[in-house]
Amino acid sequence: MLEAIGLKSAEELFDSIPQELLLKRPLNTPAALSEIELLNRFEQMGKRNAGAGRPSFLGGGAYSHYIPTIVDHILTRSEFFTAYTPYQPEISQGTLQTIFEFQTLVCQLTGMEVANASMYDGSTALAEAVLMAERVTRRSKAIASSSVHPQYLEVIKTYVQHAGIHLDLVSFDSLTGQSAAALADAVDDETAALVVQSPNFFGCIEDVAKLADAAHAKGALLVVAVTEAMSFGALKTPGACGADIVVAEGQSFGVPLSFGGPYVGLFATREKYARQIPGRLVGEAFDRQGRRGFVLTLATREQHIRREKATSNICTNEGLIALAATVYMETMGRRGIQEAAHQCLQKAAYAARRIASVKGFSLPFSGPRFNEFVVRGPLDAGELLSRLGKDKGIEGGIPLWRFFPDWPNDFLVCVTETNTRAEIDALVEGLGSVSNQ
Amino acid sequence: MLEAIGLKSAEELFDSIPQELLLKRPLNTPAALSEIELLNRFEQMGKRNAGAGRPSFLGGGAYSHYIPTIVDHILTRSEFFTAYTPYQPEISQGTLQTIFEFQTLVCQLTGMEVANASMYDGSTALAEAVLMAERVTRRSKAIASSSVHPQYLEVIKTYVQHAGIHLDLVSFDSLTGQSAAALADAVDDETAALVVQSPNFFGCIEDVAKLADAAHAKGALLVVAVTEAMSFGALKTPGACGADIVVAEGQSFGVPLSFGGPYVGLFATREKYARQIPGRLVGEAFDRQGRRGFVLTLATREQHIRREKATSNICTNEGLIALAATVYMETMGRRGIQEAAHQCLQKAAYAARRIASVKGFSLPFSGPRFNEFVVRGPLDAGELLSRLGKDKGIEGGIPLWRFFPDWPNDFLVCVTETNTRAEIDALVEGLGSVSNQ
Amino acid sequence: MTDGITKVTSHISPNEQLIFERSQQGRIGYRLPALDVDESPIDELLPQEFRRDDDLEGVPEVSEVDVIRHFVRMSTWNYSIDLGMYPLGSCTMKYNSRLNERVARIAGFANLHPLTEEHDAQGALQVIYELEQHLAEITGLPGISLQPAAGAHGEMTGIMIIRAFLDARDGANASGRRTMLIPDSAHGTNPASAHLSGFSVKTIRSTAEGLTDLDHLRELCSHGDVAGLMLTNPNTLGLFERNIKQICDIVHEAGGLVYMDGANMNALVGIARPGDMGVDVIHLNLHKTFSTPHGGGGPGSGPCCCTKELEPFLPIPRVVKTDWTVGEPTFRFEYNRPQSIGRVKAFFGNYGMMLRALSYILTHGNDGLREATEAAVLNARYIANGLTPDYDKPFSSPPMHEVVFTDKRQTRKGVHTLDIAKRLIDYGFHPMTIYFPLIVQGAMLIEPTESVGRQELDQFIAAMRSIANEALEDPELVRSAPNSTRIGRLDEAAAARKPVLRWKPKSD
Amino acid sequence: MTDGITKVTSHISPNEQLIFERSQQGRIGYRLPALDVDESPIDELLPQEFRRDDDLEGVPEVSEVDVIRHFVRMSTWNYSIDLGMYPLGSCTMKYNSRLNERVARIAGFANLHPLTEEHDAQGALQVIYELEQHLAEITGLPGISLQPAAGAHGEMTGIMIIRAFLDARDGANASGRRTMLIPDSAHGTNPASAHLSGFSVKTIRSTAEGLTDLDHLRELCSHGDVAGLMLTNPNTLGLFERNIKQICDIVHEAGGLVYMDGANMNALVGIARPGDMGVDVIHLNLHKTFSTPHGGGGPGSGPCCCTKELEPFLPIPRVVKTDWTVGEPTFRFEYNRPQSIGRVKAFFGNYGMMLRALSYILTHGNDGLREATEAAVLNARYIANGLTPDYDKPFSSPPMHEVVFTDKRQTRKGVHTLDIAKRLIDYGFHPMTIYFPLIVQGAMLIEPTESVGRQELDQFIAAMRSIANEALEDPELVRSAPNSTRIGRLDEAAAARKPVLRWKPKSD
Ligand SMILES: Cc1ncc(COP(=O)(O)O)c(C=O)c1O
Ligand SMILES: Cc1ncc(COP(=O)(O)O)c(C=O)c1O
Repeated sequence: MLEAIGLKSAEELFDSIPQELLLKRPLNTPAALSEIELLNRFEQMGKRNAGAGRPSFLGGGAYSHYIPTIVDHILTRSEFFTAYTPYQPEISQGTLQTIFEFQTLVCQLTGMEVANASMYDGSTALAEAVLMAERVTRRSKAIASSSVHPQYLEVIKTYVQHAGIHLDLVSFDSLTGQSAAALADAVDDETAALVVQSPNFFGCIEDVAKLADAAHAKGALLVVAVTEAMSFGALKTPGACGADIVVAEGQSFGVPLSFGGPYVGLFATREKYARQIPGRLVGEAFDRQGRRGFVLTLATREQHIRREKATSNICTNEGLIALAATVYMETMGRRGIQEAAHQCLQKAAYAARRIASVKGFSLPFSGPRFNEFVVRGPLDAGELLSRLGKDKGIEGGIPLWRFFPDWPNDFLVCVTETNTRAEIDALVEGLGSVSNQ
Repeated sequence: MLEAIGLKSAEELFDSIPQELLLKRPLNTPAALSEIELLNRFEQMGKRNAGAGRPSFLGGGAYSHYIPTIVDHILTRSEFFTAYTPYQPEISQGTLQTIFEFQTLVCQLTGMEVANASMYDGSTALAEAVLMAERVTRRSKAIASSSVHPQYLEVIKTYVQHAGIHLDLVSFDSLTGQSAAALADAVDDETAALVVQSPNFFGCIEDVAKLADAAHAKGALLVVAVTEAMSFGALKTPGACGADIVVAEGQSFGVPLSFGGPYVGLFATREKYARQIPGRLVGEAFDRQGRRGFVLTLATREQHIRREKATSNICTNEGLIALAATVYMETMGRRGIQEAAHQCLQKAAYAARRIASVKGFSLPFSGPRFNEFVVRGPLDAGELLSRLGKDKGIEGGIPLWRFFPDWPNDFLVCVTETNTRAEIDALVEGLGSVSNQ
Repeated sequence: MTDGITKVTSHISPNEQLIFERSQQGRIGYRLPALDVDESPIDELLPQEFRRDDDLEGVPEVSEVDVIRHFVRMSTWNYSIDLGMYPLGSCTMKYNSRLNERVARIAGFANLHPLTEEHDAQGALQVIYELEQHLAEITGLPGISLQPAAGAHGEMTGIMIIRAFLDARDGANASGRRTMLIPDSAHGTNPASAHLSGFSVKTIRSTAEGLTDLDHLRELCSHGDVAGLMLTNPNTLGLFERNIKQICDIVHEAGGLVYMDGANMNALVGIARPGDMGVDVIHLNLHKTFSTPHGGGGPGSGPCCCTKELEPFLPIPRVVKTDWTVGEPTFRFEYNRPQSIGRVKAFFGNYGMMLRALSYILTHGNDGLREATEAAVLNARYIANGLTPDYDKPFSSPPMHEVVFTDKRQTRKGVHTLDIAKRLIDYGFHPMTIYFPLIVQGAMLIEPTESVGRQELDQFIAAMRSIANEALEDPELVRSAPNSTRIGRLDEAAAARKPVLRWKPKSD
Repeated sequence: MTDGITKVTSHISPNEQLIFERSQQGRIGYRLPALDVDESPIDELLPQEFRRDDDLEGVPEVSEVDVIRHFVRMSTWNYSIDLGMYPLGSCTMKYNSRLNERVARIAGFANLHPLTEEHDAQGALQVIYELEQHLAEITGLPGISLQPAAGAHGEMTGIMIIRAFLDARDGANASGRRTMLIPDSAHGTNPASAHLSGFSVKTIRSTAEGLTDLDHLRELCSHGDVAGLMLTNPNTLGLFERNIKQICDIVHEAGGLVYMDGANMNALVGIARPGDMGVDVIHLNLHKTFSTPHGGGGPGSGPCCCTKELEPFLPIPRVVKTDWTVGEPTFRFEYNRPQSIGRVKAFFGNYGMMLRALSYILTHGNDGLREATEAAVLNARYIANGLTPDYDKPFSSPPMHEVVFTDKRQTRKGVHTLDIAKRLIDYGFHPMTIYFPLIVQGAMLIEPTESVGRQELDQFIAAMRSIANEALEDPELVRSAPNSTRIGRLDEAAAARKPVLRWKPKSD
């Protein structure tokens, strides 16, 4: 082929690069591995992740739910995972119709009117929601409860730092574990967004309706974040509570934990704000013969057209993960999502009851919960949980000192439909025994 | 729906079954399991198969070769694995063209002129080859070397027992491990088929060309069986040696061990016998516009048309496994099959050399070999290998007493490209150490 | 094209050559580790005369991407269950659960060598044992072998068992019993299998009702030469042989045994059991009733199930339970069974299919198995109802899991079963089984299975009715079908006359 | 249709409704274990006012088979890399190895919770560490963060790093440096990301040759307000900015930093390194250059790579190697980095993409990485050559990995880039990127990547030439394309005017 285009060597292909910029040595990366060697290598590394093989009660923004087998079968269809963004609708209807269904399902679950085609994850979706509130209200203050996931708060901070938005944090109520009464009071005429998470980082359900009223009373938008999407199956929707923007982490819906990503951000709002939404939107369209199809629409919001004036810089989103979530939501369906949510609720309640009865352990927060709760133990939680892992082979929870250094003995426990009663009982017993060492 | 057809209950659907024949109780099989429970159950049972997780030197008709990752991806394409036999060519060209390629590849590898769309496995293919030889020659005797896989011989016996065919076994040469000189001499004017396996059950390569001459001299057909299809990459083809029918077990080509099945039987012969072949054949065909396609052809040989006069009773064959083998052969391709065969040969030679140097161990057979060989140890092979499994976690070989009770200390060792030098060295060392206990 | 075509639209479909036509010298698609042992000179290992000398010329040389695109493109030319209903009568094309596929790929099974010592393969033996238990319960026949690789293989096994039993019972006299009775409606594998087992075949007539002709059966049984009867039930017309008990009695009284072709068990699971009907031996098709995938023509699995009396004749080895250690049962293979017909296949059968079938049984549960049967029969009845206005239904009784129609009304306009089938393709459906059973002129045998909902059944009925209409108003349209596929009807006669069964390089 | 269409044929394609239109009350497709703990009255757990009260009305109720058929059918409407070349300029649509997919699904990674204690996640940290090492070597920039989830996210991260650096360096004076220079040919994410980081954008012109206008750059740099430059190299016209070193010098002398958009690194890997060119910070697209699948629009992964000087500003946490225990290195997360711009995403980025990219690097090896680059550039050159006779090539220099053409010659007959793109669909190809970069009127940006062989390149060239011919002889044929797809051009204007963004029940 070189010949066909009149070249003599591969080097000539790079004639337009100045000599002094060429790398004149081989890359100092390893020589090629065969399939066998490569798989061995990764399997060995995988074995160094002891946490992956254990019964686990870790939540805090990433959840172990059962993934129906068909999800991965559909994900690995060549036509889905090796396709690009559906820029050419005539040969991309598979992706487009899927996204349209995804948008609809997100609306149904959140109780909102419109949803986009996905964001990177829950945390960036939340940050973009704050930016959007600024665009909608033309105000420059955001108020958030400190019961929002600490990493989500960090991401908001990063995103708003140069956007002229001031972020105020209001401490949560340390008795209920919910946001404090002061949160509603903090909203003023400058406030663009009141940001709350429910169930919050501690697993407590917030009184979203009350907060919506407080926000609306001052002309602010209520932004609700949900990290545990399964809660949509049991809790009153943010939409029904009056939320203006709802963002969620969709990982609970058919997405493997995979050490934190790729996940998928859900983003929903009211119809009137549709043109302020960040990211892609798919809409219904018809061809000349009146056949229905779907297209990327309202593109004038986006960076490739509006450039620096776009509603966001996002381009590539989480298409394939949105597909996984769509397959999950449709397979589980109305009754499956309800049932899984119900089991989470019941199993977490059972676990909480039993843990609270172990000597030295208590539940510091009184707020209602879905499937996560904070436990206060008799010793340093990091130490306790590390013992539990080593001696009992259980990932018992997330020590909170990482986020709240003042609470060395507290940890967050999450229970889902995948945790059997036997696992819960082993956890309870294990907590008792390792705390007595 | 019941209503729509005028019924009141599901029971009425079965009105044509006499009351006394209805099962009036629930089946005494377990209640339904959820996906989670089911997977746990099978994974637990899978863990009771310790053999599956160990470095292994087991061959004897089923071989551990590397399976490129893409094989299973293609196998699990809905369009392939959930399709039926390609009875309607207009909507089955994917399957049909694949089979046509499979037939071609089998011809290329065996050195034969025509091949069918697959048989159940190597053993049944061999039995059908003997039946076909009877049809072609109209003679009723088959002569086989006892160096053919013992289970293959058993299957021939079963198949021919009511077909008026007499099967004679001629003992192999216990010095070379090859078939005895007497085998060629046993062929007479009554002989339909001379049956030989190469490499044979002991891993020794037979002098196929000589046997072909002997068979042809008496008007008999030479039937060659191959259990280790990888040997086609290195050994002179049976076709080039003068074989009339070649059958092989195709498992080596991309098919998991899966405790013995499903595998795939390869069946090839000379063009002049095409109309005597058992099983399906795919041929080229054209539509009215001259477009090329493929169809099931020469169906008049088959049971659905010829009924008791068919060349075989086979209907369902091993389509999907033939697909796996096709993907394997095409992915590995010319150079990959050569390379894998070369590695088998070299690694087996290395292992044989090293094992022969361990005190108390010897190689009883002098014949040339591909990747399997018999080892004679200092104690009962069953005991020795069982210790090796338990103490060293190595599946060291197949004890031959199961098939040849007179040789308690002998076992069959197989080495493939998947066995690393470290594994071979561990085997050698392990044999030394467990035989000294 | 007709407005009635709702299931498909015309769209571009990728072309793809034969892989041999794509091959380019020097391309590779594999990656093996480098040889890590000292290499010996090849002459020392393998004398020249045993070595391949053609350098594998002709075997393709392609890249991994080439292979992926090759198969992905070709795959798109196939119809499949995952694309829609597949109403092939007698074939029971039901949904193949992804979960079962996953089970079959669990490393502890997929990587297990068949000659692993029993104590290191207990899980594998347990699966065989449990599946046998469940199949025994479902069929009412306690002796099971999972060794046969497909239905026809199971037939051969079962018929050889009958023969071995008769030989054992009658000694030298058994040679007078070499006739196998088979209805004219039977599947072709039945006579072929009987022949393989050394029987000659006599054909039993069916009645106008579509059932076994009892009088003819009695007559055939009166000569003392009958070894047995091979009967499909429900038969291949989709009708339950309601005289089955009597049929079995007649054959038994005549000294023969009854073999049942279990291909149609999807009409009976959880509802009625062959063992309770007097049947002696049966094969099942795990790739039909128990949903293991057909894979474009296989693999299958054809367990043979028989009475206690016939059990000693089953193929070797069998799995037996030995004792219980720490709560877990242990199992072993039993080889020493002197009356066995022998081995019908190397190793233990199509093991991967057993895993899938067991998974099917366990995920359905006993209730689910029965419900699947009910749904399968209901769907067939629904189609029977829907098509009766437009198509000739040769037997008036309500069908079980499949129903047969004919082209009688359409032939008047020169439209035949083949044309109707091909026209269904234009409508987006895979055709039904055609021209089988042979006793029904222009047969169309339709088996929807339980894996289809009412919406698609209605679409199918509408398509069939629309075709009936086209046959009246525009018969040529039907006769020239399919008109919307990437390839038209192929000239099969020419293909068989001068068969081209493999690719060859152009220069040859 | 033209005889020149060799890659596709017309065939039936399945229709499929929206899942909501398929939903049937009472159908289920899930199977969960029964609740195995004592159930508490719901009122005790959750006060009524917090409970969902709409019974999830509207959420679909379908069976597993319904779901499978739904998605399998819809999938067949998509073009994909596995079906053929996907010459989208700037998108680097290369083959996604199945092996990488398998690696990402290894249980030890797929089931690992991101908040697992470090000592129980050492393998996961090792992967991050090793991938960072390799990317540092490939780019020549030692400071790496894998946290950004896509290219645009990486841009935002990199630009915020520049800002943090300037703030640290210049203190209060930094507020005078809030201008980001961006060429007019840049991708839209560049200005959008600059804006997100609080910069105002000034546009640099390109020369007639298609390169950055140095004079304009100098002029823009003369006002003292320049924070930096965002440059793509090779630029979006597929041309290497051969003055890159000089460009960097100009910006550096003006007190600014140089950000390079690494979307086009597929032209450089193993050949030249941004770090050696004077670039300060760059993002990579693992979903382009390192072959992680695009998945119909994502996920991506946009690592940010920077100089030693900028390293303190990278997002937290970073992975650091601690010490070696028994031959195995150990790793930990470092959070205490006071100069960091903060966190740009929860957890650690799109981890699954890192696994795939590392697998890509290791299976290719250093030689293979370079060879891939060579092949990618060679293929683009081959296309450039092949199309020059028929299409206007606005820049004469030979392209790197992608090449831009225009519709200039075709517009005379009223045929535009969009028409040519749509007509390519009829020929079985996915169109190239169109109307980008914006500075080229009627741009057609073609990037074949290394994942295509000569046969298909020739087919593509032939198709394009045939279309050029059609544009002359039958322009309406091209303007009305595609003519062979299941759906024609959709009315996007109408869709945007009254957007329907979700399904609603008919009654609403
Ligand atoms: C009634 C009947 N009997 C026997 C068979 C043969 O089964 P198999 O194809 O599995 O050999 C079939 C399947 O086609 C059948 O439909
Ligand atoms: C030149 C260029 N820059 C930036 C991007 C943005 O990358 P991403 O889509 O991953 O956010 C793209 C991809 O579309 C691109 O082509």
